[in-house]
Amino acid sequence: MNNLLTLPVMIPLGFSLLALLWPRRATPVGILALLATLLASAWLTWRVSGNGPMLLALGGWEPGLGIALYADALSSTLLLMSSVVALAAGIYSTGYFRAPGDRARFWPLWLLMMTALHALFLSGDLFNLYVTLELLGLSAVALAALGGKRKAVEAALRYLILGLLGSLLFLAGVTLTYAGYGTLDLMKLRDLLAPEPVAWIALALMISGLLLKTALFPLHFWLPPAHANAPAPVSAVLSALVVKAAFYLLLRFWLEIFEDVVTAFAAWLLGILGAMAVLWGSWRALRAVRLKLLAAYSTVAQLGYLFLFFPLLAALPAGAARDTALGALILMALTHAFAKSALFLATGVIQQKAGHDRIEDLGGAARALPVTVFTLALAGVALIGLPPSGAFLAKWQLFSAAIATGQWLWVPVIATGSLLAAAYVFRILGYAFAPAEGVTYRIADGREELPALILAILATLLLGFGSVQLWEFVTPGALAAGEAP
Amino acid sequence: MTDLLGALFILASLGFFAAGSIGLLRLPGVHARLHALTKADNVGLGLLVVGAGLIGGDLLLALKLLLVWLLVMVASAIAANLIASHAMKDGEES
Amino acid sequence: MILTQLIFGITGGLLFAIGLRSALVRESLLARILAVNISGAGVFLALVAIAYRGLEETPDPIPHALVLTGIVVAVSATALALALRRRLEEADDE
Amino acid sequence: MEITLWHLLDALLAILLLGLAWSALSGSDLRRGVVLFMAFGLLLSLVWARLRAPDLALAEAAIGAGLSGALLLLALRDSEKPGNRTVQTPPLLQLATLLLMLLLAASFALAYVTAVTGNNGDRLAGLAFGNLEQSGVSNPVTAVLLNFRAYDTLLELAVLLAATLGILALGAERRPFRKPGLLLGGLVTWITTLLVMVAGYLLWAGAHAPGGAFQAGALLAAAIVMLRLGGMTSEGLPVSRLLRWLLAAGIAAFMLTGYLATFLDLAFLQYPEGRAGLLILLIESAAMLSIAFSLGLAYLGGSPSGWEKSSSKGSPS
Repeated sequence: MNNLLTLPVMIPLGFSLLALLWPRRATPVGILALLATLLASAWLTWRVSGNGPMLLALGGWEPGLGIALYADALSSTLLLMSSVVALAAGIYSTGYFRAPGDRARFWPLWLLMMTALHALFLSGDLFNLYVTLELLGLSAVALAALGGKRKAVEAALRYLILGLLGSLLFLAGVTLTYAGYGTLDLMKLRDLLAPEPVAWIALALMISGLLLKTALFPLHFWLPPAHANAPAPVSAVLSALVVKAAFYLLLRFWLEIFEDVVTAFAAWLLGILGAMAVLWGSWRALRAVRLKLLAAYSTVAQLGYLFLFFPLLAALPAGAARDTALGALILMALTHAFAKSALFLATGVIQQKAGHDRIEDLGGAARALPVTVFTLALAGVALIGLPPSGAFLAKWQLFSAAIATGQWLWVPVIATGSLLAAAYVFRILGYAFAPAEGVTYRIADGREELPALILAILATLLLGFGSVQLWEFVTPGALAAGEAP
Repeated sequence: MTDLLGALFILASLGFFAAGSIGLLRLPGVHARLHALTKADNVGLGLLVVGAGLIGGDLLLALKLLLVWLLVMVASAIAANLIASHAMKDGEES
Repeated sequence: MILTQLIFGITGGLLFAIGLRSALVRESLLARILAVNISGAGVFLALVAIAYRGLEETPDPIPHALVLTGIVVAVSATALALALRRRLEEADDE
Repeated sequence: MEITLWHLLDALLAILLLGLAWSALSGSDLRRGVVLFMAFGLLLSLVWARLRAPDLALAEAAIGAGLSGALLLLALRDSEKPGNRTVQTPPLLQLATLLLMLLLAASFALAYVTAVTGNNGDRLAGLAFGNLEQSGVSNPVTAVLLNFRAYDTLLELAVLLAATLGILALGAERRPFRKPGLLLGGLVTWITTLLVMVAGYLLWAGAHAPGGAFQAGALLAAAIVMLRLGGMTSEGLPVSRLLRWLLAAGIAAFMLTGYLATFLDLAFLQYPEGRAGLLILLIESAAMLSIAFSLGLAYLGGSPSGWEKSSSKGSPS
């Protein structure tokens, strides 16, 4: 029995109830929950790497009538990623939210969001995915509105409405799929789907819903205000994990479930939108006045890179080259998750210590907050894609795949995007290292500065040097091609 | 036989509902509209309940329908009262 | 039989599209919340119409259960949206 | 295909639905829009009855039209600041969105018609009815919700909890209404009692007839709304600590039963043989309470007085 597969979902859910019931103990309960979730995810990843994909038919009903949980290399990798980021941001939050009331409000919602993320990564059922998307959306909105500042609430409300529309588009696709194929189980659907109008339109609806949630250009307009006005730990997770969750579904649908349905033309369309996202997002990030806004626009750009892989994957024949490109895509997504959460947390530290996050007034920050500025620099290395970060390897593969398939169009896009990224990162560092008068040394709080630093190190060093292991784990079984576990 | 009788009751109820709705749309003033709506609709509902009960031909069902009728009566009476007294106050102010 | 499914399925599609458009173009937040609800109702309608299998046969219970879940999710989202909107109208910190 | 009177009724209902939706969304008068939306919800409930989905008809009347309507009517009191309005959408863009809308509806309809006519119509129904006897209940919708797809319902309770916590985090409840007159006060008293009774009946009936935890929970929430309309502050709501337990009850019951199965060497959320009916009733009772108080809190629009007391020792939020 694979009942342990439920743990990454049920631990945060159960502990969120405990945090609700014992509001004064919310922080220890929350940290304990995140630690336990991390352990469960690590165990799951280890099991999957040893024994291959795992399946659990909930309630003992055959998948189709019942709901199946399913874990393979891709989902367990993302599970591990989200557990690490959530733990780091959670530890950071204990310094960020100091009033007991704030903590009591924060923790149950935070754990509910973890529940949603992990339920989404493990779900093997189309309608169940809709429910997890809604849980993710609602808990993320509630978290983004914490603090109750007018701007944050307004952004949260717009985020909520667009998120609901995205979910509805997804649900419309689910409806059509059920009408045409009579099942909701992903593995069953994979065998049933055929390239015909019902599948095309259903897929188009679901993909558009997910694109809205992933904030692909030109559907990105809601992201910068929502991410830039939320509390710092929440921004970190919104940028690092929440948009990635929708992207994960997109990837799984595109490459696995609807593999026979997608067309090269659609892949090109996604690639072109991705290219525009890279250029537009990087440009706006360069022009941003506030550090958090910069980070948010940089998310738009970084997500764009992920979409450049779609036309390449469509052109590459199945085999080693395609596997390598796929591995690069996952490496890119992971690196961005760690680097961007580090960037948001470091920004949060600066915002709290300095009282603002205006880039031009960062002077003296390097002297006052050396660890945090170092974190910014490390995260910047990963965002630009310099060695030894994981993004460097990923971009390198992106380049070579673009050249190998003759899709030269992407080469200047990647180059320009990287140059712009370098420009905005060095712009921050330039101001941060500028001398300023009256700067006093401040002993910053370890629980605030260290989580960000660790995330940045993960992004630049571990994912860079450990990429071979990741590659070997993820690519052969990433999309397990429907092997029954 | 009871079916036919039930159908007649339901047809009659339709007349009352129609009259009530037309009254709501055409009569001037809140009070007149309320008057038309509550009176006609309650009678209409009563006839409908009797008709449906006859067609259903089940005592338990008939009792349930009766309960529905009573509840709607109470609710509409109180709602009408509230609307009327509100309208009275507004009327005095303006 | 199938005609009933088609009538409500297509109606559902239209409601879905009408709601989606209003939710994107309307300025008023309350109107957008209404629009999201109507759009959702459209999808639910299409889903329930799939389940209908004629007057004699019991309908497929799966879509019914899905829509029941959907209705609760929709009211949760509506409640949160309205609370945010209220907070927005009250907050005056900028 | 023969066109019968039923199909004419269907067409009439469809046209009414579309007309109501269109007029609810097209006017600029929000009050009108909300009232028309409530009418839309009631009509939809009729459509559910027509499509032989009585569980949904009940839920829609209680939640979709009832509670959502009450929430929306209440929201009309919060005027929207006209200050941050952007410029009118240019006519060309309006036309473009209209065309997009038609395209969306047309492609949905195309796929829908193809899918429905190309399928034999059985889908999962045969499987569900085939396993109904083992599910512990005889109402197939309850069987799906609480047994076959119980995991969905568990997560759905989590969605409700997330929304409730989000609302609670936004600040204090709305100010209560002024004290009502004698007539309304009397109505409130005895209708609340009646609502509680009917909720209990629906909960019990859900095992074999239309009804269940959601409809019952919505009715209990309606009782809270009635008390609120009767001008009572946080009335009908227990103290903070108990309220927290009530909010957690549904999910907790689900999880405990879920892991109970693990100790019996069954799959998560699998009920031991012969005990399904009882366990489902237990879970539903807990879920009903959670749903009722979540929706009731949603109507208050914020945290009731005393909510924060147990989280911070008197420090202001």
